[in-house]
Amino acid sequence: MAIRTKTDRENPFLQKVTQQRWLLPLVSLFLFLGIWQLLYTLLGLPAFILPSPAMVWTKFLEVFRNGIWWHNTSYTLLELALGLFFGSVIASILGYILSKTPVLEKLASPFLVGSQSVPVVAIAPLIIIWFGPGLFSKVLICALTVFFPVLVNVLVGMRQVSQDLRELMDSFKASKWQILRHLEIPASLPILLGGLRVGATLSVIGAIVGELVGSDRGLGYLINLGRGQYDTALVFVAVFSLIFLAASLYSIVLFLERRALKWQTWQET
Amino acid sequence: MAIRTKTDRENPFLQKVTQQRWLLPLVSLFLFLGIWQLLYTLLGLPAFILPSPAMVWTKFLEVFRNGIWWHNTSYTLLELALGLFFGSVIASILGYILSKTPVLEKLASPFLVGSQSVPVVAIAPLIIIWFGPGLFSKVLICALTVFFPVLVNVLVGMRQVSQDLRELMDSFKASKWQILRHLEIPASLPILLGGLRVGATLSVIGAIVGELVGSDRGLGYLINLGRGQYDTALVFVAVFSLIFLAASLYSIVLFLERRALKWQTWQET
Amino acid sequence: KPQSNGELEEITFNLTYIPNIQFAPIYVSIDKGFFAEEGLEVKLAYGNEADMVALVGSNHQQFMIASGEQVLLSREQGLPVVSVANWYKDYPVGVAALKDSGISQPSDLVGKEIGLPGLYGANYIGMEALAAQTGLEANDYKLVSIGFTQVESLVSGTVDAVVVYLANEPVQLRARGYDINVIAVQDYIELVGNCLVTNETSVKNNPELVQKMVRAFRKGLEYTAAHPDEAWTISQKYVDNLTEEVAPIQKEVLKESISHWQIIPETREEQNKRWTNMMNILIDIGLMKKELNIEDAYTDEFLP
Amino acid sequence: MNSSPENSLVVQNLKVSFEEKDGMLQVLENVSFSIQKNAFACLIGPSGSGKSTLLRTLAGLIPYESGSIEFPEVHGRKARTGLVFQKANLMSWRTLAENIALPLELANFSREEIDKTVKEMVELTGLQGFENSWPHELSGGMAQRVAIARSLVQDPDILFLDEPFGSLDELTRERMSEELLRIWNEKRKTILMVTHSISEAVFLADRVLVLSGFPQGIVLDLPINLPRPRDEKIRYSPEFAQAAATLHDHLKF
Amino acid sequence: MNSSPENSLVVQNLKVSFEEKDGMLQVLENVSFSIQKNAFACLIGPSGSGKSTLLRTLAGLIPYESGSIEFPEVHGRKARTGLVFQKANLMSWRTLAENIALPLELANFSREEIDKTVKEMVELTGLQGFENSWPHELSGGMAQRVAIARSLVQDPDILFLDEPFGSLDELTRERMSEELLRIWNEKRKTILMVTHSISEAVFLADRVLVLSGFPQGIVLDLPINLPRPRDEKIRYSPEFAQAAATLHDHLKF
Ligand SMILES: Nc1ncnc2c1ncn2[C@@H]1O[C@H](COP(=O)(O)OP(=O)(O)OP(=O)(O)O)[C@@H](O)[C@H]1O
Ligand SMILES: Nc1ncnc2c1ncn2[C@@H]1O[C@H](COP(=O)(O)OP(=O)(O)OP(=O)(O)O)[C@@H](O)[C@H]1O
Ligand SMILES: [Mg+2]
Ligand SMILES: [Mg+2]
Repeated sequence: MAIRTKTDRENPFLQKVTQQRWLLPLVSLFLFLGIWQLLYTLLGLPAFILPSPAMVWTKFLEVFRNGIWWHNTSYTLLELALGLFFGSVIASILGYILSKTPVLEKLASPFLVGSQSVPVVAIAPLIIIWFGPGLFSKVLICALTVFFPVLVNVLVGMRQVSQDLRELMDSFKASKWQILRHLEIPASLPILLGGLRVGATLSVIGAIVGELVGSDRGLGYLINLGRGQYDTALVFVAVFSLIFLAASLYSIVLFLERRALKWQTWQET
Repeated sequence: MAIRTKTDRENPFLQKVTQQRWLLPLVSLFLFLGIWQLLYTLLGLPAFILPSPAMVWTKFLEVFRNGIWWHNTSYTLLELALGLFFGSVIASILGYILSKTPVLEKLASPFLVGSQSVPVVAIAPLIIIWFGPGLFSKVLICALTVFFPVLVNVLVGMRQVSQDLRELMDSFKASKWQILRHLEIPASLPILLGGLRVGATLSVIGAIVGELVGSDRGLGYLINLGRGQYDTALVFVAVFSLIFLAASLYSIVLFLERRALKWQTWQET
Repeated sequence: KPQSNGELEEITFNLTYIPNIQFAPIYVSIDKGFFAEEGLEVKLAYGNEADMVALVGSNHQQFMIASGEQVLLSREQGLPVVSVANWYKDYPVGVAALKDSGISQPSDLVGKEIGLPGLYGANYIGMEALAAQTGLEANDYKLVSIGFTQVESLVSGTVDAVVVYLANEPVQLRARGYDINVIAVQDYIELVGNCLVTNETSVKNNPELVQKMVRAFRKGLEYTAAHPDEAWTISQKYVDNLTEEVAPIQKEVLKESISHWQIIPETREEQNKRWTNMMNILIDIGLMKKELNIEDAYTDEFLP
Repeated sequence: MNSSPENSLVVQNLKVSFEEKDGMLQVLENVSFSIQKNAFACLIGPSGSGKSTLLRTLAGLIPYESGSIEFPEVHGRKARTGLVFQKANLMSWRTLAENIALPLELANFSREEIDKTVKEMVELTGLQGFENSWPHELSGGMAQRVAIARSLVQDPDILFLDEPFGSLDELTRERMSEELLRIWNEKRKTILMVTHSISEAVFLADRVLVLSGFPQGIVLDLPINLPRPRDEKIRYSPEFAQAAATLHDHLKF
Repeated sequence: MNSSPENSLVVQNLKVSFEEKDGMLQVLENVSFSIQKNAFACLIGPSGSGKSTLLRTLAGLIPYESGSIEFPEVHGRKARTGLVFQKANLMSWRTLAENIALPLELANFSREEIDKTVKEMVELTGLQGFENSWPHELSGGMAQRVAIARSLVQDPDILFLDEPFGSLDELTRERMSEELLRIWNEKRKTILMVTHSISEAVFLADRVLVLSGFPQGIVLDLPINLPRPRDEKIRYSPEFAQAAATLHDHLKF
């Protein structure tokens, strides 16, 4: 009696499609636009409730040409850049200090667990009350949203630095500074960057929340403006710009990760 | 020549403190209240900018006694419960289907990466426009925030089911259903629950955003109300309630995780 | 056009929420140099009304536009804000319904669902004042919080009527071809709308500054009312997206707004009546606990 | 080599190749051998020669291109096969006993039958007292015994083992080998085991097959005539050294 | 046993214990031995007997309670020690060459010196052509050679190896042992190596020390008088079997 098993083969056309990396996002995009257009046509809703893809595109070209788009996008970008920078740098330094002083870390840990569940949206108004409606508040809100994921990841990263490698460094009588530079920083980098990736996406939410509460510049303001003028196409332009911004930030961090961690066999997520 | 190294000892008092698990959060809490009171006393800001801890506590007792607190908290809880339930159940089912049909998964993947960077805050107003200001919109916003982290984690979880164990099941000639029940579900549970933990915290943001945009009940409404009435103590009560809610949800999922994954040596985060 | 130079005094002027055509007089005053003529360089800031009142009340900042009820509410919380110039004649809030619904007067609202952004702010107070004045009981109608989606909610039939800002939503609805009825609060009770607001410290210690602000502000107001088209053009520099597409509607919004302004200030008696009505309504609906000395809440000493 | 009553497995001219992007990867060709009933055979060969592929083909996990695999019938029914992988491959969310029970659950045995059989297997593999332990609480050797118990629970007639002790240290390996011999003695299965270790193969097997890479196939089929039961001392006997040296010569590396 | 000129390490009455929550855990007591200059000594003993602890104490990573460790001076300077752990312990973010260079970088050597020494070591350990490979691209045996190269780069006078081939399969182990012998031959270090494998110890060492658990200390110090250089065939010689059997008797498990 002979045992025999067979393997199934996939549809060769689909296989081909799925092999071209650039083709799929494109197909997905057209699918999305198609469904949207279909909904628009079928539901027949007024444009201020659901504009068509073409209307949104026209609106985008218009605000792009007259500079409104860049005027506001650049401001949000500035908030994001400052917020991300200060948030992650301060979090990294503090994270390192905490990880080196276990008592402080233990004192701080309830706040760290708690902080992850503080809805930024809820405290944004308080921050605006305390620090006024200017750029500072928005950068602060943005920095706060980045701060905790990065801090937590620095702590986790430092904790998982291989004890074996620490002993190795000890066996070479390395100084604290050498251990930081040659072991702790490179070893915790992947986790740190992972935190930054999460933080980058969250920070966009932070920046918008600040702007939505009240502002005269930024993509959050554009959303408010569009709603105030019943220009829903403008709201869509702003929302898509935000998504694009967030996705770009995500990709940049991902790119940095791949560069910095070139020694890793890269795994797609 | 003899080599000798010495180990340092920590301060025995601090060691004692750090050993009592319940003591530390308490110490941290008092530290927090102390700093708050100090700020209040030193800065001498008016109560509507920064109320004292005592004022917030009095306010809490007041709204707790007259039922306002529970009236609003219970509503937010309802939104959260419904949103979490539907969001995670639908995401799990869809995740399983996607993971079994690679072509669909590949088509969907750009949306999945994109979706993680959609700021809910930005699309909440659109949802309220489309689906009205009722409970449904809020549950939808909440479900959407849970949906994507859970979906992504189901996909990741299914993908990392050990190939070895799949071969093991094959060698026993297990059916698809048996593989799902005995291998895929238990093997992807840790990652699924991890997604749920992230989602649970995010869902609180989702619920609040929905309420802030327009609602006459819920903790987000209480924040709006407190701000409208220059009652900053009430805003604080609502914000702390939210933090408490989010932290409780987080702990519940954590508890579920520990129960479901009792076979794991549990690692504190 | 006077050049701004280092000798101008820098002042932050807080406007609510976001840039809007309805703030045209302020844009005009800046652009035509009315502030500069008084030696002032005005910086605009936008944000939540309550947050701004807190900032002005605590004298962190000096000037803002705020609605009458905010002045009273914040005074009760110990924020010494003072209205120094009425901008609006009246309370610019009303209830709008589609013509087909047959709602045309307050009594028609019985048994209806009325949408409004939330149970706070000018919309809520206007609605409650209307109800109190026309004898509607609290359980005669149902208030539904719908956020700022009045137009969409009315059109899609989510609610029977919506509380609106007279100069905005009705214009938007009519421009989109919807026939509507509007019940204006001002037809039933005289209340205080938007004012130029500062704090007691400024009034007491720096009356010259207050006087300059009021003068420049009123100049802008008069100029805008007299030259709405020029005001429109100027506003385009301050408000984004006033493109051809939205222009007709936004121009209409400006025209409608102008009709609500107090170009000539009212007498002290008239004002006193409005502020007292406002306070009584706030006490009626429970937002205020006790009476205040109404004379402290506003002053006409800076008005012509 | 024809199917004869005393054989438990007959493989003839087996050919296996993998489909890769740029054509087919030839792995096994000209592989022919047979194993007598109740024999303990070991399979050695250089890394990449296709040992695991052969075992997985025999266990029905990989299709083959040509040739034949025959399992003569046992007591008038199809022969049952069991496979033990190089790694223990336990399900971390199942206790030791639940892991052993898995194949029976999949085959819809009744609760009582399952409990009875699992109890028997736990005793056979000397795991009493650890029934409710989780896999992560077991030592490497215990985990391997669980994997073996799990493969025995369906009472297979022929058992394939793919480097079952590969990841264990030498002392534990030796102990595990002895236990495997004891179990084999008690249950009298036909066993085909892949190993990297020459001394392990000589210590355990009746016959050692040496598999060379494509396209050579089985290049040596060495009978080991050491007396049984074998104990540790035998490892240091001249006969043992002789067999090991022969195998060593046939493995080029 | 006194420090004599031909000794490279003298340990007397060494006592090591770990502080635990509920008191002290005694691990080593009464440990005395010495190793001659340029000797290759192996240390075997049951799991948990304290072999790793002893090596880590000798390398200065753990403090000891009493007794003495003496490294007689070499060429009028302090003796240098190097330690190779059971795992290769490479830094995954450094290339092969950068990993070897680590100790020199930490000691602030100049770029030229580092490059020169690393090049030498790469050649000695036969890793030419892989200088820019990442650790994950190396096989287990190559990684171990990198670890050895890294420990040799500072030119230690005495080298401690803690089961350096523990995680390798038997064939690779044998090849690595031969390479270690070659390096030892070329550089003439004093080596003390922990191993689990009796045959590895006999194959490599001039002397094999057997460490028994607390409180016994070193229970056997067996000279291995097999001729050098040794090749694979020697594993199957009667003298080899004899020494292995003796060691086997002294290891209770
Ligand atoms: N699923 C697969 N797809 C493609 N090629 C495979 C697959 N499995 C194994 N191979 C290839 O088949 C050849 C034999 O692999 P196999 O694992 O059978 O070797 P082995 O003798 O078990 O080696 P080792 O001793 O290292 O375990 C190798 O070249 C391997 O790359
Ligand atoms: N850092 C430590 N703290 C406390 N106890 C330790 C520590 N390191 C080792 N021990 C204990 O010391 C004893 C000896 O451990 P050691 O690792 O030296 O044994 P070993 O002989 O190397 O064993 P193996 O062969 O399994 O590697 C063990 O009981 C172990 O639990
Ligand atoms: Mg294999
Ligand atoms: Mg050890």
